Amino acid sequence: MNAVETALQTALEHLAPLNGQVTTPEDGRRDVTINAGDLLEGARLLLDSGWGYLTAITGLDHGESEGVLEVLVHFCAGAAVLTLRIRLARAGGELASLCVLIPAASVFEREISEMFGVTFSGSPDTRRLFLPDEWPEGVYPLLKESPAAAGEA
Amino acid sequence: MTTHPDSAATPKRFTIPIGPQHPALKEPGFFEFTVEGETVIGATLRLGYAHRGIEKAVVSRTWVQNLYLLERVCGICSHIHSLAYCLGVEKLAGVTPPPRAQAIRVLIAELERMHSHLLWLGVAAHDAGFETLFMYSWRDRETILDLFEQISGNRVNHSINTLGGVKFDLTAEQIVSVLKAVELMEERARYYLDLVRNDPMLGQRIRGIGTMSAAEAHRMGVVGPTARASGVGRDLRVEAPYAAYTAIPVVVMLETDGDLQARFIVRIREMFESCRIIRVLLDHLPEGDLQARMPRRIPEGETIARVEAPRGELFYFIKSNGADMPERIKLRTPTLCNLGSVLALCIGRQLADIPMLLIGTDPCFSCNDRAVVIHQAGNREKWTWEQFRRYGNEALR
Amino acid sequence: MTAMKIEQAWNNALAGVALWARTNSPWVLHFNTGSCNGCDIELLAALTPRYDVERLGVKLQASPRQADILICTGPITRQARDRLLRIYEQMPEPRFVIALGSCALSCGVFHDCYNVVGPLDRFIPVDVYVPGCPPRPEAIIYGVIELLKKLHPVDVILEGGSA
Amino acid sequence: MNALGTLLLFPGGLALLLVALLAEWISRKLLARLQNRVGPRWFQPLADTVKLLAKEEVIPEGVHRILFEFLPVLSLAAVLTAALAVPLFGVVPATSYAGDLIVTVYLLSLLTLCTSLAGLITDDHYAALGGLRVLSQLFSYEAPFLLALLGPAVAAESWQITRITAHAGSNVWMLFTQPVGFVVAVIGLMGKLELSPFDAPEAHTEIVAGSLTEYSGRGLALFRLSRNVALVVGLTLVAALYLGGVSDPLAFAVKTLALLLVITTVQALFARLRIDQTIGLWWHYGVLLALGQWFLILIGKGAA
Repeated sequence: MNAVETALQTALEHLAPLNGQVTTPEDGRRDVTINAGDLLEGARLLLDSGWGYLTAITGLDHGESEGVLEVLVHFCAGAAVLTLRIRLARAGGELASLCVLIPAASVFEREISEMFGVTFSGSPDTRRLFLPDEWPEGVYPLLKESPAAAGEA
Repeated sequence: MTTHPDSAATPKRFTIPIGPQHPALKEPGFFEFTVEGETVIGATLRLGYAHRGIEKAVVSRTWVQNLYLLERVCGICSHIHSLAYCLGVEKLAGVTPPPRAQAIRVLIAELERMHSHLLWLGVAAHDAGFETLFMYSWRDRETILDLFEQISGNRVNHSINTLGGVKFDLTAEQIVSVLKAVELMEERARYYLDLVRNDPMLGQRIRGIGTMSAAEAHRMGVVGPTARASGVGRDLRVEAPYAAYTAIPVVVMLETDGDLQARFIVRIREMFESCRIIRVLLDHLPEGDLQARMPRRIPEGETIARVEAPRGELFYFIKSNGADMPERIKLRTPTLCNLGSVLALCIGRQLADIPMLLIGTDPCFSCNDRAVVIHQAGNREKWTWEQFRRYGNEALR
Repeated sequence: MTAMKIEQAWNNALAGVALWARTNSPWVLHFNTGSCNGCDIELLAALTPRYDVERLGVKLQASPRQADILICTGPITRQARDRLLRIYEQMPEPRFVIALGSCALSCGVFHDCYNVVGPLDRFIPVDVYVPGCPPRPEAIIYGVIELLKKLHPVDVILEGGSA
Repeated sequence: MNALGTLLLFPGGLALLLVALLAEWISRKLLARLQNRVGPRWFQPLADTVKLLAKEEVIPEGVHRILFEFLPVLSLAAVLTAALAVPLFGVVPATSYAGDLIVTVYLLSLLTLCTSLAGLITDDHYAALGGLRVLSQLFSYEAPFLLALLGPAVAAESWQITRITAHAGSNVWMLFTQPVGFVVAVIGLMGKLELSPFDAPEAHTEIVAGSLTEYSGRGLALFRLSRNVALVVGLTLVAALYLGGVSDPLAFAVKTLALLLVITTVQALFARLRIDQTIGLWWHYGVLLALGQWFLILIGKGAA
């Protein structure tokens, strides 16, 4: 498995200037926790050096108690998975859009913005991707407190 | 087939609504382009017709109940979804399923890849108006569905997987019937490969359409056969082998010219590869039991499971907080990834290239023929698909 | 009196011919209201050589104007709901509806999802329910036959259940 | 045979309609068998037509009502009158006058015009696009198809179908003397009837149901009937001209059946051509072949 480790090492070297805090949730993966402003910079560092491709953006709601909404941007190169973790406030989170670097990211970003309420500044299209047209504004289904059943919304 | 309501807020819109349903496409949707003069400056996608809110429902179900829910994300590749979910949960629980279970999982995954490719071949031929190929490929696909029924009792949604292993065993005569079916599949795949390469009429419809170069494919993050048809060798069975793929080296099928015909050829050649894998698998099928014990409560933690679905890389992110229900499951299907990137490919291209590019990815884009082109200057023109195609042809000639 | 009787007999004959034609050429329109494609591919499999519903006269039509039977698969998602109603309105009388798969019957596995607004019979009257996830092509054909049997007036059915 | 009898019963109306339905069944059954399927029962087209006649006819508002209802009737009438001059069932045709070949071919084209007009008057954009495609296809195959049919006429030095069939019956089949003309005629017939390689105007996956999207009930039944009758009339015409005349019912049955089998097999073999490809195909190859054939005939005529 050392090929994966070397790949992850090179990725961490590229991201050194951001000096994000590095954790290893499981083998073959590294997480780098960076603050919101550095996302675009981190993505550019990775992509300019040709390290892998953006595979998904995950939204993670830690609940009202912690008041934290985490956005995970996953990059993959072969078996190695590098995730940029960004912690945002639950309401009105703001992130720079990756569409400048990777136009295909707009699909992932629209999903996160309509499900979690994170606004991606500079995204070419901020309209809904999955939710129906008549879905009420401001209701973000994947947040913990919004109801599961279809009745209310 | 309704028009997307053109609200005044964003005048720059050019909507091509596609049909309500297409088996290969996970979600029917709309495609919207923003046009500046001749070059396209923006291309976006609007899904939502088949959005059921699975990621929210997953949170209110136990780990075992989620198995049945996640098998029904997509009816065509239900096994691969449950496989990705099981791999993730087993990694969280630190349980490794017995080798025989892993082998059976890979066997069913390869059978499902063949059935999905045959299905796509039929539906693509149906779109190109070639009814006979649609009937032939779906007739051959029935042999694989018979195998699924023999092994698991159900033709589609054949829930073989359970947390920690598999539910059904492979008896001796089932192995014989699988090998017989593989013979037939290889012979039929040879016939289809020859047909796709040399048929003059079909060639008219698929040669040189929607060409994507390797650099574009890599930059866009296209996955699966669409990427392999452009020479980008991205196949998770080789890069990040899971289940029994660690023991069986998979040969990645690559084509270089990246047009629609190459995508046909890649998918059919992958059927040969699947047949080879199944034979190697069945030659030395490991003995042993089928399931490993699984705790009811999955220990706290988060994991990423990535598997090679018939259409490309399927990505699962599973987070558990120690309870008997998951805290968060995020799944990103390959079609979403392919659609997003191929659309992004249209940016900067000439307006006339779009029909070729969209039809190149072969979901049923030409289902509806209405397009409203709104130029930067704000004047609105209502083009039919035919004017648009003729415009495309003149520009190309 | 006899004119009335002749006219009555003539109407019966006409109705009989129309009924014969209706049972022998049921044209089908398929609409996916958010299904996972499992039922759709089983419905398409019913068209292909092994099951071939064309021997019963069933033809898959593309336009609601030309269809007699609307086969709906999948739980009704919010986005697909108004289109379902519009397509149902566009179909000329006499029209029938088959709910295919447990999603159309009771939203199946997706019963408590936020974007699913309920089974098919909450929006349009349903004639035949075909359970199964997905129902086999044989079950779909059996559903169509049940619908055709239902067309016949009651006395035919009471004769100890025709074959 | 009084005029009304021929017009309504034997070679004209009822018999022709029944044979048309039979022809549709034969082609659908053969197509299904070629695709490894069982295929419809023998009375399927009859059941379809009767069911459509018994269905409610929905007339979309904003459509010219009289025209909407009149077009199917006009198309069926045009095709039935075209059948008068053609030697159906091997019987002497009802009417025969100089130049009836041209009239027959143009009456068949009237059917295509009605179909495209039906598509254009409904405000549904798929129907409009279907109508556009029908017209563009009409202009592409019309010229070569007419030239191919006029080849035997020039050989027989007359525009009258009876005289051409008499000439064709007496000496060697036109099929062998003018093979190119035969090929263009058969393919032209497939273009006229919008059969598989040329069925872009009603491509299910592209434009719902082409120009007949808005039609239901009676209108649709009449359109389908007129298309079937056009199939029988077209087959008889090509058989009469190229396969050595149609002197008796047996010859009629054998020859038209043979042609129908050829057409259905070609239909099962090919994928659908895009509309711009069909036009390209006709104007590049169709016209050249037909003109080349004419040129050969003229030289042959000149030499003889």
